[in-house]
Amino acid sequence: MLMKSEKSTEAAAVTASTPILALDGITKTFPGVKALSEVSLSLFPGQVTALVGENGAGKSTVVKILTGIYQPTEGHIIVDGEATRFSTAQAAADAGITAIHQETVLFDELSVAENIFLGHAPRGRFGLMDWPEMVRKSRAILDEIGAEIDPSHKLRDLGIANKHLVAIARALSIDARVVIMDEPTAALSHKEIQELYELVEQLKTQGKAILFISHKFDEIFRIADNYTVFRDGQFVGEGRIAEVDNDALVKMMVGREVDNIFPTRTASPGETVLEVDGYEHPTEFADISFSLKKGEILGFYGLVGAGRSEFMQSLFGITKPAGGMVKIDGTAVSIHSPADAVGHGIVYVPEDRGKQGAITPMPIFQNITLPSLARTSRKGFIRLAEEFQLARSFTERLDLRAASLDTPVESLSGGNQQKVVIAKWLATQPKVIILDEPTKGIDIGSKAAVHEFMTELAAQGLAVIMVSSEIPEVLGMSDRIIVMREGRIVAEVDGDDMTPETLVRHAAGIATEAMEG
Amino acid sequence: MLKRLVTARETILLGAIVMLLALIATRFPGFVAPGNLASVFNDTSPLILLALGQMIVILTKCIDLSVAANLALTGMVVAMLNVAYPGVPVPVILVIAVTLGTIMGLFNGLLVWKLEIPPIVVTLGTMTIYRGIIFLISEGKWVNSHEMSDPFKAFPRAEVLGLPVLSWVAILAVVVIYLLMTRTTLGRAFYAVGGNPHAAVYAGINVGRTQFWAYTIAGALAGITGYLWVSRYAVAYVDIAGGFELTVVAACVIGGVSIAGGIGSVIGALLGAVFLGVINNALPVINVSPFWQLAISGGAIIIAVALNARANRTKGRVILKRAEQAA
Amino acid sequence: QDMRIALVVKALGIGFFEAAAKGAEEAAGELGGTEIIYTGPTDTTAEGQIEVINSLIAQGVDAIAISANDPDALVPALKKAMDRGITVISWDSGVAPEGRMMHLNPSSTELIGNTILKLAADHMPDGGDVAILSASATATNQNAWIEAAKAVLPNYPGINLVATVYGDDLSDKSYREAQGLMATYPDLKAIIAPTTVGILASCQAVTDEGKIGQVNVTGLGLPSEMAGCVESGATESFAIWNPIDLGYAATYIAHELAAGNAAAEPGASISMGRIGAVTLDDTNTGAMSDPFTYDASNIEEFKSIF
Amino acid sequence: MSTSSHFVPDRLQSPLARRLKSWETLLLIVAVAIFIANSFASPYFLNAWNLSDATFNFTEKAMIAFAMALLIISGEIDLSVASIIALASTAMGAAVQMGADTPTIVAIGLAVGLAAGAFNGFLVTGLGLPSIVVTIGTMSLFRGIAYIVLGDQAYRGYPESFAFFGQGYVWWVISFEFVLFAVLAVIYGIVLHKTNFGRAIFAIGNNPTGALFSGIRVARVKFILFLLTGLMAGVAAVCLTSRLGSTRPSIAFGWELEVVTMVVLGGVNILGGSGTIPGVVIAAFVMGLVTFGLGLLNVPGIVMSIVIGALLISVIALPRLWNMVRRP
Ligand SMILES: Nc1ncnc2c1ncn2[C@@H]1O[C@H](COP(=O)(O)OP(=O)(O)OP(=O)(O)O)[C@@H](O)[C@H]1O
Ligand SMILES: Nc1ncnc2c1ncn2[C@@H]1O[C@H](COP(=O)(O)OP(=O)(O)OP(=O)(O)O)[C@@H](O)[C@H]1O
Ligand SMILES: [Mg+2]
Ligand SMILES: [Mg+2]
Repeated sequence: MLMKSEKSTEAAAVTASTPILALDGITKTFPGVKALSEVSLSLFPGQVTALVGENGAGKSTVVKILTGIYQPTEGHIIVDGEATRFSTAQAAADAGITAIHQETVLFDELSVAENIFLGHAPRGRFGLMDWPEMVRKSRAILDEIGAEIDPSHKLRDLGIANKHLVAIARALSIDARVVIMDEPTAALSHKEIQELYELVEQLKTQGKAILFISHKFDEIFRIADNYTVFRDGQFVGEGRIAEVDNDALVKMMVGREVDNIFPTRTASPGETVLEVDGYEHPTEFADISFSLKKGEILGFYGLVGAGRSEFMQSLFGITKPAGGMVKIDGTAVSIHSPADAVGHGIVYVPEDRGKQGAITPMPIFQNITLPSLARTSRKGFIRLAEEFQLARSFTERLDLRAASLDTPVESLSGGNQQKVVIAKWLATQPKVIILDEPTKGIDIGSKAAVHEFMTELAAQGLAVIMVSSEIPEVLGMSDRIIVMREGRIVAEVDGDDMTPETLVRHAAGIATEAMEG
Repeated sequence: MLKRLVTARETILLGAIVMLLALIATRFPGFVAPGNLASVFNDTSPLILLALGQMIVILTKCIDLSVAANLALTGMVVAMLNVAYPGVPVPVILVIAVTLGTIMGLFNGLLVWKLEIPPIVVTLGTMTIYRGIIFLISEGKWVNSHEMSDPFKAFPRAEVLGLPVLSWVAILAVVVIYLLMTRTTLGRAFYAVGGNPHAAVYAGINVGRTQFWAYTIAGALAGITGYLWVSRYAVAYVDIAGGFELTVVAACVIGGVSIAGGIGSVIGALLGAVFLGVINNALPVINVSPFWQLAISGGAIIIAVALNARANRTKGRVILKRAEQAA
Repeated sequence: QDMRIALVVKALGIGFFEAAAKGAEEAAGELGGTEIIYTGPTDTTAEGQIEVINSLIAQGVDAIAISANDPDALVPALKKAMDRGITVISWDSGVAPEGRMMHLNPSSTELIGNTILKLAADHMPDGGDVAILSASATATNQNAWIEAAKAVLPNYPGINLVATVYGDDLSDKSYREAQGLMATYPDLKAIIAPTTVGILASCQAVTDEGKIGQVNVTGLGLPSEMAGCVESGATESFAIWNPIDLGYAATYIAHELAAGNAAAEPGASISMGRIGAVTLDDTNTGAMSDPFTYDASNIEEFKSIF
Repeated sequence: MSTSSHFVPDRLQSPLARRLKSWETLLLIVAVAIFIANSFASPYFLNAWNLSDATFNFTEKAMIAFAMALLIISGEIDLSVASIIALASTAMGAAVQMGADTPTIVAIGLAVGLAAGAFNGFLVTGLGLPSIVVTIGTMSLFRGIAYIVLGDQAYRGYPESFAFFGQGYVWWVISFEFVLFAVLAVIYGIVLHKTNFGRAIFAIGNNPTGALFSGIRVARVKFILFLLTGLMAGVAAVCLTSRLGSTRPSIAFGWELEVVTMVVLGGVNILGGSGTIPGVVIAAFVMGLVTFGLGLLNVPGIVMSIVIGALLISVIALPRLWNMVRRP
């Protein structure tokens, strides 16, 4: 770790101008966790500062402190040279700080205009809210970011990408000097990401200070001026982005060298385990047919919102398909619930770990044994010793880090939570494992572990389906790739066809047009 | 604009009420005479007042089972006050009733906000406590009509523009709460807190404090209803409005207020209360055995919930182009 | 003190029973060496009374005199009390014969039935529609009186009983039922409410509808509570027996039985102190006295007494 | 795979240590304190027959509370239980009028309980409606049906042998109801804490979506819990009807809130996800002891309910208040 003195010299090198906003020795403790330990950070007008760090490094915690959602345990926020603290989100907004948070934090039942202006709505006579004015202003902001959304619609009628645009509009509706973006591109499509970049440029020219958080390095190198690195809640270093390269940044983040190379594997697929034929749903997907062999990793690529998760969840028995057939080991099976799917050896590691993947308030061992309780019990009666034994065998295999097996899953970091979910499914000895965005929001170190593990599973003869929106990941891990667009399979590529260009073309629907044109 | 104010659900409910009235009219035309409708409305006014308060509380993902006990305690206190000091003028009584009700609501709200005790537990507890306090202060005795002063009893009955004051209070409350809910920051905060408490924090809304305000408003409404109730029925005793809390919740639910919070409207709660009021008033009139009353209102609640759930079912998103066009 | 008598009422806080408790204390004073435990549930439920009975059994009281919320449901609990050597009588609202040693009716059922109808008929020289507003549908005494009233209906030509409704002894429900009656039967001439809650609520409803003089409210009520109604003219007259006497008599009888001074058997005559003696019929039931009618002429005198 | 595996212990705290710090321990202390206070307050308290009589104050409600505890832990609630009692009791009474014998009567009571539970279960799991409002509706509906059938009448004339369930004694002062209560407590304790089914209930209560995604048949489990709750209301109906020897539509009025109070006082999280049967058992005793002790002093029932209400809030509030005072 860098010393304090080094930090200050580096900071001096960053810029001559004074920061609009700075964090000074901020510490934040949660019961049992020290999320931040005396970190500092400076933001300058007209510049983008990238905040990078592994999962759980404390990036979002900093955002929450800056926006008044959390109060620091120690330390101060310095605005215009004055030490202060924000006791509510309102106080932060009043100080000119606005944020696009990592989660979309909006209200489905309220109108778009209200979502944008809740908390700072324009007032009319008698201090009552002025609806027409609010709608008018909302429309202006939405137009500005190029979003075609009717401000009087209810938010719940919007798609996920439009919701993110509303979140962005909300952030812009506050006349801010500091704009914070916590992984803003995670849910956006390629086109929208480009528009976001333009917006950032525009904000820069308006002299606003921008804090940009992302796990995507290409993005960081493209738009950031400065960087700040956190590791395990501690400040590690900062500097100008132009003076650093990819490897150096990664090294600062994880504290060691990481070869960002996907594990090499020799695919030796066995016989066919899974066949899907003509799967369809009234509104979400249609004509899904493919097959999967033992020991194979099948990638599913598509833009966010292509309907991959919906199809996988339908295959897993969550939503009812309108038609289609599934065969396991050559025999047709009917799957009406996840319990049926598990019974037939199909398991699903969902995208949303906290809600769908784990029962987070329950202990680790109970989460792991939940789907395989039949094996650790006699006639329906639980046997604790066997339960612990089963849990232990898988947590050891996955190198889980936890205080004990009876601590609740919610106390674990994201990566370790993902390990619990995977362990839970491996314990059922499945034939097919579906991993939906298995490394989404997971830091580089844990990511490599997950990849390595997937490779091993395939080598052991498990059939793996991996849904991913990250091109390097799909390309690096898959034996074969299916591309989906608007609920349909548009291509299946393997071998030398597996290039970023083909994937993007198919996913965006350019391929066919190009051929026709 | 109009479309947003009157959702389909409320139109359906209004239609149901009109149909119900038409049906009753075929058997007993006198029921739909304006005079009688006014008296049905007057009779429903206490339910409307309480349903408005309950709606706000439910919107914030809470529930208030203590409203009826609050009403009864406030009613008893003002009745005993009237007996002890018959000279105290009605406006003072009103202020006292509202204050008392507010304090009780505030107490619920504090327990929910500051100690984070689940709302149903808090109000289950305070419900029995408030009722018990009535017994303690009254020693179980009733305050009867002849003990109350005439002005005390006259207030809810006094007619203004052909309608009793009781009805006017309900109408006033509907208007005020409507403005509160649609045109003030606090009103929108109720929706925000119930719709997505997590996001509310990010929008600078203090969830606990908003819930606290919801309870306080519900308490104030229960307080004023407490005075109106005892003066209208000219009696106060421990058990008045016993079990009424569930009728109030039922009115909200029939009116389309989602028990999960975040969804509901003033017009909905009003119509829900009126619907129950019409049923309660009509059954004896059209000679339906009083023994059927309970089962009928139970059936109405179940049907209303089922219909509301259907209306609220999220359409899900449409990925397929074909389906999008069809939709 | 050597004898403890429990006076169990339908629910605490009802004026009628408070008056009865006064009478019980009076009897205890007269008898000497007697302690009265005045108790009951807070709402008129059988389950509530059973819990009260259980705790009285546990305390080993000498006698229980109960006005029952349900004639049947209390039987097992009261049987248990008798098995443990406790004298059990019912008064006002009775218990099925196997659950008590005797029952003291405030008056004879037939007489009450006739009285409530007569009170209405007396002010309807031309006949017309009347309706009955009762307490809860499970109240035995109410039902018996209503039956008795119906039985003598033919003696009152021109009087037409159009409906019987239930206000559950809740004032708001009773009020609404009374309003419903007036709406349904525009020609209604009288509402008969043989319950103190119902008569008050009906009176209020008639007053609020502006139908004083048109609809006469009558039935059973307490002078202290009814004074206003008589004054306003909503009620011409009503009847009641003296609840103080009733509490007095019940206590006196319970004492006599528990002390072994008398036995509860058909034909027996048991002393009721200053009131006289009650003679039991073959269901071990006796009547205390005739109901007494109150109107504008005597209400002033009684309203401060009970 | 990784070679330097970290050692993760099974447990940090022994189960005994955890139990000592639990809600049940706190509640048990309260129960013992009330017991001691009662024996000082009234000379009639420490008497075998009196204590036996006192158990009737809570045994029937507690039977329902066991099933209700499971239901609440799973994140649902049933407010119609008291009305199910009325409905089941009415059906039993009707059967008596038709000359049914004791086994038939009991079977009918239980069957009606099951059917009512199934109806609730269908509305909640089949149609996906929120249980709190559904059961507010069926609460009126079920009792309403009892009123339609019975009106102002009562059913009586239950056979002699039927009296055993609510009035019979198994041995000395030990009543049949108390034995049934104890047996059910053990069964429910085992089901909740020692079986896969119980584990599924906790999982569902903590995170229904997560449970579904873990292969648990969430709707089926919830349906079974509604069935069980209905069945227990049927059992309570048999006991109560037998104890009263007659049926009125107003039977067991208002019991639903007492049952819920018992469950919550027993430390079950009203929002679902946690709770224990031993907690509910102790809560049943606490409520029974408070009502009986105060009853012996001839304190009116409503004052007892203030005590229960205050107890309910304070046992939850005190630890939190304590934390608030201690921390800053
Ligand atoms: N409310 C909370 N209670 C307890 N611990 C928390 C809480 N919020 C965050 N933490 C912990 O604080 C640490 C920092 O979390 P934070 O969300 O800031 O990480 P991050 O850098 O944003 O990670 P990611 O890249 O995954 O978004 C983590 O160990 C996390 O578990
Ligand atoms: N309109 C929407 N409203 C709310 N949530 C949405 C909406 N659209 C998508 N989501 C949720 O956002 C997350 C991301 O959805 P995503 O766009 O990945 O859908 P998908 O069909 O899984 O697409 P993909 O092909 O990328 O997997 C999912 O959990 C999804 O349920
Ligand atoms: Mg983060
Ligand atoms: Mg997805």
